[in-house]
Amino acid sequence: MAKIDSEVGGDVTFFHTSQLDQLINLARENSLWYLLFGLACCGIELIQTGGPRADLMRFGAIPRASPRQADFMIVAGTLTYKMAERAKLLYDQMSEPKYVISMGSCANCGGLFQLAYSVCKGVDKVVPVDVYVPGCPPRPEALTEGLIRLQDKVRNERWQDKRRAPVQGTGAA
Amino acid sequence: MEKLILRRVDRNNEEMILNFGPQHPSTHGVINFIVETDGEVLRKAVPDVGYLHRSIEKIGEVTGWHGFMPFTDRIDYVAAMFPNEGYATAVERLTGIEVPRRAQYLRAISCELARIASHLVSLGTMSMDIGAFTPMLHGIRERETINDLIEALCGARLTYNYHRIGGVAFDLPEGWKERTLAFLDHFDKFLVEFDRLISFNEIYVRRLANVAVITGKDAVDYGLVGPNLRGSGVDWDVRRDLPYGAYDDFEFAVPVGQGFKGTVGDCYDRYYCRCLEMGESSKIVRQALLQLPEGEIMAPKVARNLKVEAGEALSRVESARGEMAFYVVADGTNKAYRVRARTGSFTAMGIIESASPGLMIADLVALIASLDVVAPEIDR
Amino acid sequence: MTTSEIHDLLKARFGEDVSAAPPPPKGDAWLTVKAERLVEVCRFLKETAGLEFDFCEDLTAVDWPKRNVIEVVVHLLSYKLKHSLVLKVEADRGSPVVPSLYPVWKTADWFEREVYDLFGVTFTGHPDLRRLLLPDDWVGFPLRKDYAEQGGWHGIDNVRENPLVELKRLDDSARAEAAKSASPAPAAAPPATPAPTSQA
Amino acid sequence: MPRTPKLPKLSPRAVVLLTLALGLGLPAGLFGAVLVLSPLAQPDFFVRAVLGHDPATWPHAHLVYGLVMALLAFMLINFGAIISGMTVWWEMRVSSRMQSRIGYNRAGAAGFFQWIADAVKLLFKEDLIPAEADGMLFRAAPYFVMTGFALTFVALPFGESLIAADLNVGIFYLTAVTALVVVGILLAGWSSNSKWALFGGMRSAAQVVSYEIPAGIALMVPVLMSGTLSMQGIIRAQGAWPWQWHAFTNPAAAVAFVLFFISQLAEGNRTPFDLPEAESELVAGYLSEYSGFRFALYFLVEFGNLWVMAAISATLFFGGWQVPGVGPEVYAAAKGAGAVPALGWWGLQLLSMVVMVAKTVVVLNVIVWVRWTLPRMRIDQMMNLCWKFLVPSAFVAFVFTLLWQLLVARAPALGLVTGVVLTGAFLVTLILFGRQVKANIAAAGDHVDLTNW
Repeated sequence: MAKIDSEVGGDVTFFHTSQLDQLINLARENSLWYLLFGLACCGIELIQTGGPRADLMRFGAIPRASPRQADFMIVAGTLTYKMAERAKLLYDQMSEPKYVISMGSCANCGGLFQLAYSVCKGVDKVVPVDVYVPGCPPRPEALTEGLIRLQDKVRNERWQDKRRAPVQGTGAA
Repeated sequence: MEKLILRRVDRNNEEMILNFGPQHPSTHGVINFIVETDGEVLRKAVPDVGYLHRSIEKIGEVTGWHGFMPFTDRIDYVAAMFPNEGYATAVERLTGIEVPRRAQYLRAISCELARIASHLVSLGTMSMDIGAFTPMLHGIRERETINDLIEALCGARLTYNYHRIGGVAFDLPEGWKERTLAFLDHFDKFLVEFDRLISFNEIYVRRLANVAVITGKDAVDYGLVGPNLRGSGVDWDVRRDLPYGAYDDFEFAVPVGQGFKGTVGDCYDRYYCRCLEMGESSKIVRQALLQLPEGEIMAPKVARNLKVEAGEALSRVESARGEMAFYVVADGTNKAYRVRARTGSFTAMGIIESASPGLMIADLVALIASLDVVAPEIDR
Repeated sequence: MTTSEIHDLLKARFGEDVSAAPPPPKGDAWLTVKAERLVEVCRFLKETAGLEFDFCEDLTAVDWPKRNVIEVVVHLLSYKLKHSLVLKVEADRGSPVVPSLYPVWKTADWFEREVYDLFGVTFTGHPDLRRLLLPDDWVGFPLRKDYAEQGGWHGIDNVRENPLVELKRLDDSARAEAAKSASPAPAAAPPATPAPTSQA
Repeated sequence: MPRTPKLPKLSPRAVVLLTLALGLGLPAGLFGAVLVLSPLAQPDFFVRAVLGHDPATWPHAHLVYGLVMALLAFMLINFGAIISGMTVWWEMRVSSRMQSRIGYNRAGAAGFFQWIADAVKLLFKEDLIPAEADGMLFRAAPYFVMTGFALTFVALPFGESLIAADLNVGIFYLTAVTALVVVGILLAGWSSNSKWALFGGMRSAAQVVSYEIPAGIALMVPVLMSGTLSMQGIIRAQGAWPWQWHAFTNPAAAVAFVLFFISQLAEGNRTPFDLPEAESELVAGYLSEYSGFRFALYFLVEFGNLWVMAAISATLFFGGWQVPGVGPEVYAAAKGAGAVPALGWWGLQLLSMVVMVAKTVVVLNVIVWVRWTLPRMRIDQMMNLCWKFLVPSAFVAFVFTLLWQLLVARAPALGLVTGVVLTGAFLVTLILFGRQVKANIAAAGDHVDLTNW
């Protein structure tokens, strides 16, 4: 299906689907809510990014405290092993479609704390990451750029592909 | 896990166990509280920390003496100047390096700006935890200007790495003095506005006054430091009582909790001490800028590959979260044998378990916020 | 009051259980206390008029594998008299046991838990000695000098591939590809036109 | 290689125009449709008089009737949803300005389409039901809330004749149906099987049930003054000018308004009473486990209720849609003799709607200001406020109004005198308030700048 869609593209049915997808994606990319997940230093820059000067809310990104309502998670800061399991849990609790922005060197690869015995070397060891924002810590502008990249990604994908496969036998609708 | 942590708690079936954190809007970073409640009233809140334990003390043993400086930033990321200064001071004590007067002044200026920035975040998040969102963003707005100033000074917004063993990294840039003085004029007005906006708000006062009272005796016994200690009525400030750096040159008052709206040592006292402290810091910066002596900013002959004779030293600086002590042990090599940071938040967390019984859930949030804990200071 | 004055006071009371090293030229001087008398000495320091160390500033440890000891270091400060003191207690590295200072200063609670966590020093008389910073099932005491890393935790490995290695591999293969396509190109120059069809 | 769909890039002016057109057109269009359809639902008036038929002779009259009613209800719900969406946008913009931020500005002019984007996105989110939750109740809870909200629009007056159904027990009906919301919240809290949600649900139940009492008693003050429970009746009992409004003709009614306003804040879970979803205490309270469109329903109700609250306040205390100088006889004259009213009448209706909306927006703004200024109360303080302060005061206001009505019946001029005095006092307070604001801004070294909206 996807193959036909990407190669032919002229089929009427798919044409309509993609028009609808465009509209859905237009809504989705403009309403990406993020999970409040400040781990360390980057968490302060995350607050600053939500603050008056950078103001993530311009893009429709508002912070949510509960993972259920969040569209993406900004992993802002050093992820220790102790926290890594919790991060995984939080990611699992989010509802599809969901994304992850890894903010800062520590979340990208362990960063400054490569030498540490208790730090997870990158959040992508635990959850899949969509956008990496480099910096230690990244400036608010960099995080905003990360959000814009995420919007690009959302714009260019089909909503159906992002749905969670239904779990068999649990009765979940 | 819960069983282990609640070993000290007598349980019957009336209580509910809540996992308060580590991802919770009001735990200020990643701290977990295992909370036992009876309805809205707490039986006990047991902190479970270590979610941000980044092995900084171990890393200090493998990096060189100079190389550890960037890591000190991450010990207290909200006010990174203080661990910079604390570590530098400890090594200077151990090696006998004399810091030039101008560098000491610059340290004082940068530290006091960082203190203001830190308190802005602290008070802002506190008001947010109490439910008022706007003061937080006003605080962030002012903090952005401080960030700009510090960025002009040292090139970083958050993790400054400005102080060096033997002095500071950069001298003042052109026009910085005037910019800072102009900001301070604005900031003093902002403080008045902030007080009007939130400090004297009736609901706010009632939420904080007489809540989670920590007596002076308890505060000393549990090793609280800084604004938390002063909020409990103990008149102690390292800057004044054991002066270091340039602080004996400045005139400033030390705000002490006196039961501004309730009992001495309640959440409001801790809150308001910080408010007053920002004003004092602004005074210090102004004095330091106006009296700033000319001269070098680095001590001469600080070797790049520093070797330190065997010995040990403890330095004390008054950080935004109270006395921060760095304990360094040298064994004659070019690496530290042991680096230890004693931080204010660590002991502040220790008191929560004994201060929490009988509070309500909303009060626990106020207590945590009023102690102004920062996760990496606890875990390092 | 300086360390040596305090030492004189303590010597009169506790005899040889408190000893002092010669003061170093730079840095702090310290007193060494025998583990069994530690609580007694500390209580004396806290409650005697003229000493009044009401503030236990810091309690930590240093590992000395060469001497086979773990030193527990206590920093004390008096708010009233503005003087400070460093106490050291030596514990055997094999099974370090030190009496807890919790009965004297409550702040010792967390400090001792931290030392237990990172150095494995057992504090007798501590009300709740368990790991503080690291997970409960962590193996080893990381701040000891001979600590070996576990290599990850709960299935999360601790190796981060160097991205430069992979980039170099890609780079090399691309270069090899370019070299391969560049060298036969002059030889197979005539059939230039059918190339697009073969690619399609 | 995914294709990158490109939507046409609009010029800023086109965006502004589109925003304006949709922003005004959506609610107006829906409301016009309701207006046209509502006579259809009253066959006696419309079918007999305009079409000249007798519905009783139709073969499936009740089916047609039911169909029209369903259409009407659907439109009303949509209208409510749109109003609530716009309220979200308005609140976020106002709060952003209060916090020196910019706020939504990407989707449409001034981010006006943000609420549409949010709604669409939430509709397409995964509908996650926790494995441990009580599935049926968890699914049902949002509908209770939604029902409680949507039903209020039946009796909300928007203009002289713009009301879906002018029930003779209008205000009683409103208090009754809004109580459904708490059932939904309680269900949500319980069925989520999350401790935070349970806390939120219990808090909400305690809060709403308590605050119903002062709100109910305070409601009785304007009811006593107008002698009717009908919403339109209450508005008609007031005049168009401020000194003819209930809030200003009777000192007790002014008090009752304050009590009612506070109680409504509490019932709508707004700061300083937002304990059920206190973000810094309970993560998201009873909403903690909800995602996708179920969460959207809660979101919609929460903000839509603001509008309802403000509209009820405007109706009961501030003269509703009354336009100065336009009395009932003007409406009657403009209507003309025909079955279908004349164009002038429609104009008057629009005017009355504008007045009503303007008053509602003013009250709404106050609610928004309160939310983004005040901190949250603690639960015991909130209960104390209700039972020790609001309930007794409401009783006093109620009894005072009883006596006052007796007095006014003897001396009708009394009402006018109090009206003028209270209006004057209100204006003076307003001016003083404005001056204080200006002085505060000046003290902070800033100046008033309204251009940067």
